[in-house]
Amino acid sequence: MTEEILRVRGLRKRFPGVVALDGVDFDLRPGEVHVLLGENGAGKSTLIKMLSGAYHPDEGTIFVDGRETAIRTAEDAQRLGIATIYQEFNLVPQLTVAENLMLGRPPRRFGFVDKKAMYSHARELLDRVGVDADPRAPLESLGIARMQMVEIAKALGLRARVLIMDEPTAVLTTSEVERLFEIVRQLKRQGVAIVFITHHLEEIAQIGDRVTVLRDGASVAEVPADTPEDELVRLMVGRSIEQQYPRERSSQGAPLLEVRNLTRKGVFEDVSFEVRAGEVVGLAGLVGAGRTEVVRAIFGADPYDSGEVLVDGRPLPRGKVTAAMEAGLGLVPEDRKGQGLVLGANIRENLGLVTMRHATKAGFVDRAGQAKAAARVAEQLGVRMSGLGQEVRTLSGGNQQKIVIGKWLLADAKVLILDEPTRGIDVGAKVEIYQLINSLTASGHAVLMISSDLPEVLGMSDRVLVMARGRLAGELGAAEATQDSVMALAVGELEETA
Amino acid sequence: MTTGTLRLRKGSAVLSENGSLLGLVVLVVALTLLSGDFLTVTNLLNVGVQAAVTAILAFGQTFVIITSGIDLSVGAVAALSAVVLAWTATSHGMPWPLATGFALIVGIACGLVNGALITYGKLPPFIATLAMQGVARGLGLVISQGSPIALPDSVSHLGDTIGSYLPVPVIVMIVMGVITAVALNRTYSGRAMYAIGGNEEAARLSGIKVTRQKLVTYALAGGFAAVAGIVLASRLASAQPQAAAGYELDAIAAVVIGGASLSGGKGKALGTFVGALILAVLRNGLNLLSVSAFWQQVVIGVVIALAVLLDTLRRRQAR
Amino acid sequence: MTTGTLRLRKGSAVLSENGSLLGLVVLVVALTLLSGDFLTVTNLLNVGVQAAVTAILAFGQTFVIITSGIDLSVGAVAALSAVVLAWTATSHGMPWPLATGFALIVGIACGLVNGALITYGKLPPFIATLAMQGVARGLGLVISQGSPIALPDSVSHLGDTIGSYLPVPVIVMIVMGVITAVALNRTYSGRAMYAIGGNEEAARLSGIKVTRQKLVTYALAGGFAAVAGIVLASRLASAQPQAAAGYELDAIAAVVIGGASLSGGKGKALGTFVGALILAVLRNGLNLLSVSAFWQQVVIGVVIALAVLLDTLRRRQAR
Amino acid sequence: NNNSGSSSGGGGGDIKIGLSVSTLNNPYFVQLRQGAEAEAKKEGVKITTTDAQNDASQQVNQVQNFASQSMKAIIINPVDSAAAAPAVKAADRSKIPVIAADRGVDGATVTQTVASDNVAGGKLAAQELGKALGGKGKVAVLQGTAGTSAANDRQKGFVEGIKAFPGIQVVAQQPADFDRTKGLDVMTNIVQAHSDITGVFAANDEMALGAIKALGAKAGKQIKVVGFDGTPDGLKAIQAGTLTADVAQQPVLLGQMAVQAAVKAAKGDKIDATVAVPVKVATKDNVAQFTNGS
Ligand SMILES: Nc1ncnc2c1ncn2[C@@H]1O[C@H](COP(=O)(O)OP(=O)(O)OP(=O)(O)O)[C@@H](O)[C@H]1O
Ligand SMILES: Nc1ncnc2c1ncn2[C@@H]1O[C@H](COP(=O)(O)OP(=O)(O)OP(=O)(O)O)[C@@H](O)[C@H]1O
Ligand SMILES: [Mg+2]
Ligand SMILES: [Mg+2]
Repeated sequence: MTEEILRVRGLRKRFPGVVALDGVDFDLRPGEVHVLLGENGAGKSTLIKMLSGAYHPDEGTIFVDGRETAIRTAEDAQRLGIATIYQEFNLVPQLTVAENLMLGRPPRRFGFVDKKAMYSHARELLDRVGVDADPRAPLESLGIARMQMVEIAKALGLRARVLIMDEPTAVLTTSEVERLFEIVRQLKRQGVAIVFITHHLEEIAQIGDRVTVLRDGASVAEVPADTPEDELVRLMVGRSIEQQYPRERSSQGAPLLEVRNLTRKGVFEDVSFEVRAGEVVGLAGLVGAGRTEVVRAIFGADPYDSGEVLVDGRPLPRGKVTAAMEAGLGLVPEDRKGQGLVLGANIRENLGLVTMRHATKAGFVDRAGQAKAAARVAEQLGVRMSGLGQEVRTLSGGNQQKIVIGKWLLADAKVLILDEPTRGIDVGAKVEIYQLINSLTASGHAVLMISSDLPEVLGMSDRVLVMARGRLAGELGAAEATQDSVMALAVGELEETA
Repeated sequence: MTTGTLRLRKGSAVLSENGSLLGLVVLVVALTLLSGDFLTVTNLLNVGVQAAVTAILAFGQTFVIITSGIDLSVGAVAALSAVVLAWTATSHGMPWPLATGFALIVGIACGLVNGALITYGKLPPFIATLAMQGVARGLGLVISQGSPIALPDSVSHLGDTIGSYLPVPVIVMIVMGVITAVALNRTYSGRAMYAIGGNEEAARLSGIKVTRQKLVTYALAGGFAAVAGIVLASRLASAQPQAAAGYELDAIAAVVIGGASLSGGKGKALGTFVGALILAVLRNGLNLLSVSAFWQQVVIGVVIALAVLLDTLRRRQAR
Repeated sequence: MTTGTLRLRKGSAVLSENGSLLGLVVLVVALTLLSGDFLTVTNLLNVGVQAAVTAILAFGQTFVIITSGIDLSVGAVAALSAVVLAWTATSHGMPWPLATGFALIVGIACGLVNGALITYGKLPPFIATLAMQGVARGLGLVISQGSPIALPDSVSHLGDTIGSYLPVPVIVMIVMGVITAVALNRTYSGRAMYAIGGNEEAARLSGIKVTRQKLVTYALAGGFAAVAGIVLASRLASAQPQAAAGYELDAIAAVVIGGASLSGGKGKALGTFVGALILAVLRNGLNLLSVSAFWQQVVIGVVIALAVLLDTLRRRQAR
Repeated sequence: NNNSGSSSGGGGGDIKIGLSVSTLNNPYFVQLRQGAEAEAKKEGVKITTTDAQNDASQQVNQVQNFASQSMKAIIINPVDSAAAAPAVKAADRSKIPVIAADRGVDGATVTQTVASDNVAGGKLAAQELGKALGGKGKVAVLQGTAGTSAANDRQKGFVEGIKAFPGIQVVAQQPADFDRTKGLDVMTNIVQAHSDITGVFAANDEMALGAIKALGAKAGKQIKVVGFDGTPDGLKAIQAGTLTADVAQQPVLLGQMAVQAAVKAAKGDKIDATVAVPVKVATKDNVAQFTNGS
């Protein structure tokens, strides 16, 4: 057995109101992929943040190369050869892609930043992860998935001995995930030790060697990666889950949402489809296919050039979110931090944001009602929190995502558009959300769901629309939709035009 | 748990939630020890009166800062409103309630222009309100021809003291403070302001009409500025075109000392009130202690820094 | 593509990247049409000299604003540095290079104190630098006893014109501008400032020493303020304790007009330069056109708003 | 604290006087304060000076605070004559005598006004400039901060006074906010547009000194500059010949006289309602007597 590169013993971390880590043991060998598994809020991100110098443990010891080591700052971690891909991106939106890739360590010549070297090095890194982004483009012009790839490339650039990846695949589609795994295998061969966090259980067997399961801040088991999924789920949640995609079809009614020839030049073109009452429509496609852009335009968040959106047969004005909401649309955006949450506000406020207007009497907000409604939803989604007054900023990633979904559940939208709704959500909570989708459609509402998690799209949709390069490439009924048929449509057009 | 400790807990919660209340308490204790003239009823009333104008401006500014904006025009708008009041009431013989209403409308209109420049014109708040500062100040000078206009007695009673212990400016300040607290905590617009300041995009995608709410925000700041201007003028029994110059900085300082952040999403009426009181107590105290004029600025600077420092230190310890 | 269109493209890229350059161009054209005296070599040199102090302060402020801070103390620090220079050079007979160095050190020290209050003391930049404003202004008054101190001739040559077309303040301004541009674009610290302003947490987790870089930032602002103070004093051949009062607002305005955002991560030396020129050209033009005192402030406000509005409109059309 | 208004004659005892200066942003008022503090020392009374920073309401606050401190007399150097009235009334209510220094108070009675008249000074400046120019030419005016009473009064006096010289034309009037730097910049700009001016009136010495800097070698020769205040730097410029005349207000004397009046009032002595401090014109011929004085 090879010498352990990293050993963690009895790590504890307390935050006001919660014990995030309660005595965790963990170790890591060169050339292995060690998967960290646990429910939302189990303490995975907290653990890795103590390895990367972002947090300091209250108790416990970290050994690097067998020696007890204090990792106080991000610099310390870098010096020890530990690189981290954080769950919440640590990128600077205003800077160029290249600068983000070399944040804090730009190439220098004669003491000055060497931009030429920076761009060429950035090009190399981007090519390595297979992202066709201009190194000189501002980062904020990229979508969430390409930002994730930039974050990955940034960490690769550090040539670390230990690479920590916190849910890198949450927003990636199958092909990018494949690419990432390719890179991971390559790194393994070079002896790099990798910590990998994911909520996609099928990925564990594909890429992992060992699995450490965290529950309520404590490490409860260490098992090999080929442990059956059911067993992993039981270790993690404490019970087994019968059915991962419990879709119950309901009878379909009249079209609630109709989209006709929607076009925004250079982004998407001539998109037409409809969503009927009682129906779940999945919207699949590769990253950059234009799915998010289409639903944002439908919801009025962005303008479009031509075409029409009808809800319940009545056309919507362009670019007016409030009109779309009045008509009965709701949108759970893909970027929870940027578009979904007021991070500095508490859970109650965030959950009440959408419904607050209707619950206002004579200009006054019904605070008691808001608290009651918020408590109900938080309970329903199993949000792990110290109370409704907890600042959303301090919630774990998956729990933040539940808040974004929760505020729209309260709104009772006729057509709920979900953009990557289960990003970062654990298996148990996912099932809860699917149940909620079922009850929505059962009561005659409709759901339009974008997801890069293909099994989820296939498992939950009654109909799958596939987008490629800004166009609808095709439509598949639940019966015909398979991993292969969807991918064929998503990639097909790409190859035609290429 | 006894009611005693409960009260104590509540007390320390109030302390911890309201910016530099601790700083204010320390300041008051220190001044009481240093000067026998400080802790007298008349002097405390004086402090109240002296805080009033800044506090009212700062209440208005609180709305703006919560939405992550800034309003540099409030001092100038206050002066303009006061000049308009005096001018309409004297030169044009308007009855004073009408003239007061007119002055308020002028303040609100200035605020709406700020809001429109920021929302429709997409100007940064700093620039839009800096421009308004110039325009309002200039218009005040033009209207008054640069000279102070005496206020009719009917209006200047606003600066008086009812009985011997109820100065009208203090009453107005408290009323405006309560309005601010209720508006921020309980009304739709108030909650929307926090959301906008916290994350404007998330607020927009949650169906909050950001443009409209920002217009409301700046209109409120303008309206509050007009009230402050009227109180100021009635204290002086004359409307001065150059009055309240630089008060915007005091107002912003009061809001920030009170725990708000210029990056938005945070801020409270009570905190702002504490901030305004710290500034007023400090100036009053320095006068009572006869600190030399040149050293006063140094001392004010040091004490403001210390007051806020105390707050951040306390917070760090509380962790 | 011919070189002509290429050049045109480049030109419009420069336009679009540098805040309100278009506003400046329009302003210059308008003034040239309105006043025959505007577009002369001497007048343009005058504008340059008159822009110098604000521009130098604004360059220093650019660093701070890029890190999403604000420095309200630069005007007071400029005055303090000038007073220290005059005082050491006259009352203490220090040779002028030493005295100048000493003045620079005072400016940098003020900046470092700002930085320390902000990083170690966790004070909001607004409060820390407001406190420093009071302290620096007060110390300047104390040292000078409130009266101007004449500068020795050796130093006041810094305000002269070499030959007939090379005013030293303009040279200093250009040198400081180039330093700013290079520092921001090419040095590690400069790039770190953008990162800190854009996302402080990300910067920290990428191994940037945020505390140290912020200290550098405020020290630079203080050093630039000292240079501005020296230039100002040498123009007048005397150091005034009350000089540069309110210049911090001009400096911040120049930076924001130049396209920076108070929420950080954005800003350029060239943009700031354009911002400072707009302010100077505007004031110069108003004097040339003999606009009445009362209307001047109105016009300045309106023109600033229009200049920036032009920029936002152009940007929107460019989409 | 029971000897209020009692002790009379002899030294000052424990008399406390409050002095609220309109601004210390200006050497003129710094000198006024120096005169007052020197006189207080001489008389053995305690004096407290505050700076209202040209803000009328801050001045009201300061006078109120003086009342809280049970001062025996208050000297107010009003930011604005009308706006000082409420402050004076407040002091009246506490039966504290008030001396107005440099500017009067409108709308309330003070025990004594010690003033040199800004309007008269403005007229005097016009006369001097008219004389120096031989009754003809083009002149520019550097105005004080718009809306302040000093700026208003001096401007008013100057405009009236210059009417006596029909050959003189005022071609530019621009504000330079009583500030030396602004005086320099604004004068530079005015000269661009009006290269033919032969005279300048600056509403204070600070601006005049800025203007002189702007005019360079022409100052005092082709272009006559008249200033206002008689600050030390202004008088030096007279000696150097760059400043042609300066309306000297003798701020030091003014401060001294205000304190003398305050002490008398505090002791309950009767004093005159107004005392005029002579305004004098300093020129190269008589400048020596001013510089010796202060
Ligand atoms: N700064 C903080 N302040 C307070 N509580 C915190 C803070 N950071 C994390 N927590 C809490 O610590 C617990 C563990 O959070 P952590 O982010 O480690 O969970 P996780 O396992 O990564 O979950 P997820 O799968 O949702 O990402 C949560 O209850 C969270 O609310
Ligand atoms: N975001 C909000 N802000 C303020 N009040 C809200 C908000 N959302 C809901 N409410 C208030 O809560 C009350 C209850 O809302 P809810 O959607 O839970 O309906 P309900 O089924 O009647 O609830 P409950 O069973 O708790 O009484 C509503 O009357 C409304 O006034
Ligand atoms: Mg996590
Ligand atoms: Mg997407």
